[in-house]
Amino acid sequence: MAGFPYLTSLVVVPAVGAAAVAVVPRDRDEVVRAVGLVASLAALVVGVVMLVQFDGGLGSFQMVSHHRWIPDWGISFTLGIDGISVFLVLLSTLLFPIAIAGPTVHRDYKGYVAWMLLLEAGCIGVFLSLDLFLFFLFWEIVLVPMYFLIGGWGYDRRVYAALKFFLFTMVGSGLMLVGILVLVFLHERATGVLTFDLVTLARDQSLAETTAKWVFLAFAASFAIKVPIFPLHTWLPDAHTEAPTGGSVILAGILLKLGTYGFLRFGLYLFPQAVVDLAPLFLTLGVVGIIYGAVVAIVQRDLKRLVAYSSVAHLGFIVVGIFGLSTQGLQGGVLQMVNHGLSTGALFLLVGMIYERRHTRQIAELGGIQKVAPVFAGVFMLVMLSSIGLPGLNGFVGEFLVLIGTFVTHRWWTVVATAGVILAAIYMLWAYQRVFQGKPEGANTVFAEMSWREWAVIAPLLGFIVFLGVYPKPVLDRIQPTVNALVRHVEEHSDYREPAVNRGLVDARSAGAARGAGGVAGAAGNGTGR
Amino acid sequence: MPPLIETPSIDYANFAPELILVVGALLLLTGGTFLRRRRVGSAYAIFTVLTAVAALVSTAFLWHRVSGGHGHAVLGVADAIVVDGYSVFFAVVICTAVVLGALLSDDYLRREGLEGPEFYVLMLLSASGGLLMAAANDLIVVFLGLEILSIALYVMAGYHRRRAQSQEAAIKYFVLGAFSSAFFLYGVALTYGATGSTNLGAIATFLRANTLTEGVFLGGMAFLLVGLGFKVAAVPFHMWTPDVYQGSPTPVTGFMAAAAKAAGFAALLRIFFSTFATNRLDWQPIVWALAVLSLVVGSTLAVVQTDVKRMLAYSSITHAGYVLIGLQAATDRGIAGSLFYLLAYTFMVVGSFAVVTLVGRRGDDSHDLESYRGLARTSPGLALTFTVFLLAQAGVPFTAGFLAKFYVIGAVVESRSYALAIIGMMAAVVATFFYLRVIVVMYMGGDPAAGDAEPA
Amino acid sequence: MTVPGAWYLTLAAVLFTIGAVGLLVRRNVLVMFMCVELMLNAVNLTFVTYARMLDDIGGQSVVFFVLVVAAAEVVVGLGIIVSIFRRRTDATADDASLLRG
Amino acid sequence: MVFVVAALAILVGAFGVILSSNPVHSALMLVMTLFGVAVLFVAQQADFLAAVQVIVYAGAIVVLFLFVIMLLGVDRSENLTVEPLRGQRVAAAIAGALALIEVLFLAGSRWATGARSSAGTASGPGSNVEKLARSLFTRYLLAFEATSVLLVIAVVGAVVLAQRNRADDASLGTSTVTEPSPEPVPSPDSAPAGHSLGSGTEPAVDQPAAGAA
Amino acid sequence: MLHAAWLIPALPLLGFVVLLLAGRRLGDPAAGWLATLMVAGAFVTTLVVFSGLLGRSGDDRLFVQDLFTWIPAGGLQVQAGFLVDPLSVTMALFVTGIGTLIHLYSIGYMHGDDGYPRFFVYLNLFIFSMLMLVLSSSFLGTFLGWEGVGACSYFLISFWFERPAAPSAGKKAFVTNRVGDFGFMLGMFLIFTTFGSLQYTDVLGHAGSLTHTTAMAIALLLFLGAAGKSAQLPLYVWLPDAMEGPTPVSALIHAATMVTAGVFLMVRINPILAEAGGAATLIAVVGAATALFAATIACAQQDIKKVLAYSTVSQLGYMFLAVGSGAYVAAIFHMVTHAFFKALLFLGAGSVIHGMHDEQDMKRMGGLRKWMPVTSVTFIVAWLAIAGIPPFAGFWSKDDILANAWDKSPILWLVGVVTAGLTAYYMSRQVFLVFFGKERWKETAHARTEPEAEAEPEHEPAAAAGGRDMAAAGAHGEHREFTPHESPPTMTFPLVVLAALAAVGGALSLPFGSFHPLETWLEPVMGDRLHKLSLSGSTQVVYALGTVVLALVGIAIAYLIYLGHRVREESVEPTVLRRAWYVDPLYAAVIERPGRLLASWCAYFLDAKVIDGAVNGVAALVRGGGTRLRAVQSGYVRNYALAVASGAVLLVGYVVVRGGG
Repeated sequence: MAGFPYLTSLVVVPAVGAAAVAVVPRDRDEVVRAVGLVASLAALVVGVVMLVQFDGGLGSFQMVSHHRWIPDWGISFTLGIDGISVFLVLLSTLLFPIAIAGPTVHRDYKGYVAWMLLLEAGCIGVFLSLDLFLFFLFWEIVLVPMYFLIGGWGYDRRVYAALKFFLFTMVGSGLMLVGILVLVFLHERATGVLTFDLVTLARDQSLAETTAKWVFLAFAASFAIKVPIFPLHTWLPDAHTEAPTGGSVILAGILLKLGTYGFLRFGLYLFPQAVVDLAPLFLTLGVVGIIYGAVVAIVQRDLKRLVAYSSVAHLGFIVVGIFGLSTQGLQGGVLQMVNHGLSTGALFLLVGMIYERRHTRQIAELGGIQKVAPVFAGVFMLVMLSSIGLPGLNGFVGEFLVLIGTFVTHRWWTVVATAGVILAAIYMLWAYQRVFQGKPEGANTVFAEMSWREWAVIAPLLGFIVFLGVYPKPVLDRIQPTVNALVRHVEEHSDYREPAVNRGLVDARSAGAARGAGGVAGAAGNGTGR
Repeated sequence: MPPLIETPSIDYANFAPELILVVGALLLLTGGTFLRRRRVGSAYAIFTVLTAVAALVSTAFLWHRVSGGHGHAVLGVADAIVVDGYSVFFAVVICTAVVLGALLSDDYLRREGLEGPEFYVLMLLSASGGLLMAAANDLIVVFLGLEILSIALYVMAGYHRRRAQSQEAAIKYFVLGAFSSAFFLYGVALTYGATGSTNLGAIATFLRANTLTEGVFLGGMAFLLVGLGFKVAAVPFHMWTPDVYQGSPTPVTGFMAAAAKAAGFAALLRIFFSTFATNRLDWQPIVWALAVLSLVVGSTLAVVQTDVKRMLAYSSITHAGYVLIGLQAATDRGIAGSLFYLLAYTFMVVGSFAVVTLVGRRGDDSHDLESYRGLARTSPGLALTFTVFLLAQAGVPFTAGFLAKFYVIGAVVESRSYALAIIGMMAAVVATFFYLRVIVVMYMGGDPAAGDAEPA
Repeated sequence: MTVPGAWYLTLAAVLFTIGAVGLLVRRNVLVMFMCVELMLNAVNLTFVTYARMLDDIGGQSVVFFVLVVAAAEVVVGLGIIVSIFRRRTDATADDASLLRG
Repeated sequence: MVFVVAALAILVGAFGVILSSNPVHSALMLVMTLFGVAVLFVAQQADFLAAVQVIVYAGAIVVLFLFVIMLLGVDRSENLTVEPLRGQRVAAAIAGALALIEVLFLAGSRWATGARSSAGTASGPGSNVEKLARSLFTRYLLAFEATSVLLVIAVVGAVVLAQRNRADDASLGTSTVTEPSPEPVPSPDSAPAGHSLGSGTEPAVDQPAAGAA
Repeated sequence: MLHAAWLIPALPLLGFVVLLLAGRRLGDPAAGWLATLMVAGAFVTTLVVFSGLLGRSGDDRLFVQDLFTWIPAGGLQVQAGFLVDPLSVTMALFVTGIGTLIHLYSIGYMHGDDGYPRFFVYLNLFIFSMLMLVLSSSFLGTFLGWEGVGACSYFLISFWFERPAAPSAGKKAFVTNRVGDFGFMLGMFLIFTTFGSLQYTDVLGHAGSLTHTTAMAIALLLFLGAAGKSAQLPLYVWLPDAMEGPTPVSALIHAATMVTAGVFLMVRINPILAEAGGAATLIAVVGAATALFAATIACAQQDIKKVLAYSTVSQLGYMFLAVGSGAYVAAIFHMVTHAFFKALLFLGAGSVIHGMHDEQDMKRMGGLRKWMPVTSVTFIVAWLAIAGIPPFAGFWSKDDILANAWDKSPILWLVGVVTAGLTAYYMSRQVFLVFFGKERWKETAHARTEPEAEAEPEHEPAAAAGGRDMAAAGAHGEHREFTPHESPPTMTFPLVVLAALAAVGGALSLPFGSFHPLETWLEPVMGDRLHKLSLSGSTQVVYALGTVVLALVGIAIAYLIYLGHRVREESVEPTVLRRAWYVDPLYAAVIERPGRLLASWCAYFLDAKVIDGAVNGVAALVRGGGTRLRAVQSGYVRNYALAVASGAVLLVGYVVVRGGG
């Protein structure tokens, strides 16, 4: 089995599924559903087998499949996986079957499924690409299915939202493409080798410092829009709110991760020094996003919009984790990507279920649902608490790691970011109070409990929410070697030195005194309590 | 007795595609006289297509000749033409445009009651002019090719006798075309004066030996750029484009957009990149400006259009901007990018206008965005096809349009014109907006309740 | 004495300019077209002058082609004009403004 | 001396073309310019071209112009004091002035920097016609052949343009775009948007309808 | 035996899981019994562990049981494990012990409630979380429990979620606690930064190497967390509102266990506190201030549970005063005795409420002594305990604290003493109003003070007010005709047990002599950091007598006012006290309202108009540019020619200028 092209299959299987769905007659929804499920579940199976084969101890890329493609331009078809991408890929393969089979689709199910599968192929492609050109290709192609999903199956202002999403993202992509090309050609100028190969480019580090900064900013523009980082976030509430439930799940669960993943894979890896230099900027924006997203979420009147703004806040944590440049922060960031996919995905599913039942997302029109549907309310509560970051559930682990790691390296940002924890409780609990608590009145007195199908859809998510909160070790252990390698890479190519305490190389117990007295050497913003 | 004048030996194979087109046109013309007023069905169109295909086949041989064992370019007819990969490439592009255009025209002409061989004759001849431009190794041959191409197109633009728009397109195209031809010609004259020859090879040799900074030469270059810029519809010489594209019979528009632009660029690239290579620093800033203007003006104006045909016209201006980007890079990669762009563009634009022709219905009038509302429901195949063409034009990955943009932008980045690259990408965003707008109307405009939610 | 080529060329340039400006300011399509002819003539004059200055027959040959082109253009151009402006009291270019924006 | 006279004729003729309100006068002034140019051709040893210039231009082209003017009956004087397009004249004047300035700039530089006699000498022994012919049939042979295509197009074009008007007139009566305007055409800037050539809007609209019916 | 430690939290967790899955099938009362059984099992297990620990010698009484690595991330390795030492076992003992009693009590109290199984689900989860809090081997494990109990507190406060006030109160509790958690988290971050670990054994063993400033920062940050959880100034506001929850919840969570978690944490980090001198003083001051402040409010409350709530806040203040004075044992001592008598008070109050058919207003009670004998007797025991009357438990622990406070600062001592007097006063007031005097519940409805008396904080002004009024009206109308009755045995049994403990609990540590089992027991945790009293035993007795006299004076005054009616009740219950010094309105005006305005401004102006406005503005700009450019495309061919000509002129001009002519 060692030679089996898992990664290629992961991209190809959904794409083939999409093609298969496309040839199914329009009115055979059950066939479409079967084909869609089979394709997406097949990808899931491949993903799981891949995880089993995955060597958790390696920090480098594995299962690399490499094919020449456009030799004139040094472009190759290179896929590979490491500890950062492996769980994002798995998250994708998990969420897509859910998005395909879960929500009720009211029109043109065939088109919906076909676009979904195509989207899956694109997303997984982004996570797996080790060639900048290939990456960009997948990065861009993702827009199209999502555009059609929002525009074709969304709510009232879907056209506006879809267009905004597409154009907003494209602005970033445009800059990134230029960035990629600048990087590649400057690399050629310096080394004489024209290549889009990520590993080669990252290893050579031939860019001048200022240039690297600009090129990084070009990349960052694209990632920042996708994440989205304040103040580039305004496409997100619209897109989330107007997208169909499945679309929102994928949008929040996977698509936003493309941005943060991009920062990790292409930002840190390719431009270590630039990232180190610009970290304060992005940390600030991330922190602002945490606070701002939460504050704005508090007063939202639309439940879906509220969840959307909560995403802004959550993604802010991930950004902080990434730019904190600490082992814990990075591990937490990666974990938090998965977590956010699970819990926000679940939240969107639940909001979708509410909409199915009540045909409204307006918080003011809901109320007292816990009385009528206690189990539903319980599930919502669990997911909500995960989103708030209650210890024991997945959300906490990621958030905590991000904060504790970043605290060591960038103290004051973390202090503000931690305050976001308070705000999260405010908007979530207040929303829960208004939607589920109180006395049910009017149309709210009739509210169906969860059906078996809904259980089937939400149960895996709940399972992971609890599991990752209690026992995140298997995941963290597989992320760690890669994160370590990444941090070493950054250190090697910049003047940044990760504090020993993050690294854990020094025996913490005996060295505690020295650090306590003198502050942690080398860390930015340090000076323990002096 | 030796002849009074030693005419150069001619290897007709060297311009076989041109010859095939011209001979085909003449045959069609003669044959058409006999078939007149009878039921000919699609015979004219089929014949035209066959001719173009024959020309394409001949390009394959030429290709073999220039890329095979014996190196590259072959000069022919007293160095007046050059057969190289470049000219063969454009021959392929233009002949393809003929094939597609002819296929498109057949139904259209019968629908509009405009049957007759003349249309195809003009198309074939026009194409031969385009080929001549691409293969020309002499400015005057370029000029003649240009005129052959254009004059036929003037007539074709006004071919729809009952449409006032068609007539207006013809007169506008003609007046401005003649005007710009004069500029081009004046450019030829000045270049001739400055270099002593109209032969591109001779000019290049001369320029390599002498550094020319005189205004005469540079002015000649500028005038050449005006004339060719007009042909390829680069801003500010673009203003005829929307009117003519919109007014002309739609198949003509498709053919015109593909062939005329390709031919124009063929000449532009050859003259500037190959011949004026030594003076690159003089013309690069100009091309830069033209490219930026084309990108910005084309995409901005396309945004506010409600007529799909006209929108596509503006988008073709934007596309011209992209091809100019490749030229601005002035590297092999840039030119390769431009060529690829043109090839991709040919298919995209002809395809798009094919859809427009079909949607246009009798009278060639239904080009308003409203005519596309709900197209995905009434004719899903057509809508899907159009979507693919539009997305390709927008440069969405896994389409030729993406690769094309990638190549030109890549080239210009390589030559370090970063600003141009960024402007190019931003124009692509704006362009995407109006392509998506059409898609929105086709797919999401089905139910009137939600269709109106157009973004700002 | 021979007149310097520069004089001829300047004259041609002026003629070209006059033709161009004329096309811009006249509304009558026919007159506009005549202005194009003025411009072509200026070009011809330039070519011939250069032919003399460079002692090169090529310049004269080109003029020959320009004449042909001019003739062909006139034929088609006037054909278009006729087909559009027939039975009109004036052939004003400004009337052709159905297509705009 | 010849140059001065001819130049004067050219310039006067050129200004005449663009300043005559009557198209017929313009055409006649054009002839003057053409003759001036022909004279300058002669002055520069381009005898054959001078002849062709007179024959083709004055003899054919200008006649064709006059013919069309008469045919269309557009020999009415144009009111040159009015310019319906705002700013057009000013802009044209500025452009022209700039162009002249540029010409003056150019005039100060070396005009002819090119290689000499690359396509054969123009002076020296042999007649102008012979040298021209030699050049045309050797170096410019392809161009020469290409003109044939051009002429074919011109013929076909003319036929197409003329013939289909006839066909239209026959089959569709007078309801074409070329229908005479029953009332004076309103000036463009005062007309409502969308007016067409003459009363062209009307047929453009009803023609497809008729076809569909 | 120590290896059974994991079973302690596991049993309630098992109960939680089972009840979650099958609770509704089990129903009333089986679910309750199951839950009680689980907690009782935990109690027994704790006893086993306790005995195991006792079996070891003093310095060896530390046992760490790591189950698995919870969060491994580079230098941060957090174990999921348990730290068994005298302190944690003490906590676990009284948590499971009191927990069992309250579970038992709840079986009766919650009987017939719609959410009966749900209640026990939450309750078991709470016990689990609380045990995690006290038993965990790392700060993060404690934090897990810390947040867990917070969440359970939220669930239970808003248990009757249909009442508008309950969810608001729950939310308030959660959010206020989160403010504290903010401090806790930062404290942990700082600990990690300094020590590279979050395990107690790693951190506390090396606390001596801390610099003063770092120690101070850590201590204060953790104290912020403790202040949130233990309802100290200024974060105490949630606790009075938390009385919206069912009374057993108030007893268990908001009196006996959860709120003492802050004290536990402070005691736990005593090695760090020892390095942070100034922090301890601050803690002491905050504790003393809270004690006095809350006591004054308690003097004027009418709601039987509100009095107890403020009393709890006040007593917690005592504990912090002790912590701040370095008297950790005293703090724990008082925590335990307080748990006994305050749980007893709450359960008694619950019993009263139960017997009074959900009446909570003391002004509508009176003379219940005859009707509810067991309740009243046990309540009186608790009263005497909290009032500090020897030999009841409260006297010993309170006196221990005061003696230590004297050592810290006479001013703190004075505050403590005054508070003690007030405590005696308001508790007496409560006892007199409820169990003695006239049977006011027989009076007619119109004589009653109106809902305003409850002085609730207003969260959802419109909805809440309406809802509450309706609820009140319904309640009034409902129990017009009734006689109070004694509660069932499941409820009275815990009362009796607790009363016994409240009576003799002082035996854990007798200040004046040399019998200090608690101190000896806890010594391994405190080591030499434990404050040694400078006062001699006899001096202590003198001070203690003074306090007792003061308490008696308080009781006497209360007697004069509420039984003797020498002074009009209203005159000693000024509005400012009844409205709790207007702190809630103040918070609403200073934090909540500006916060909401800011949020609205962000969402509906900044986000919608400025940021999104900029985005749409760009689109509009392009569109506007297009529209303007459209005018250039005039349709006139001569205009077009002009463009061509101008372009040509410009191009040529450019090259001419460039070429220099």
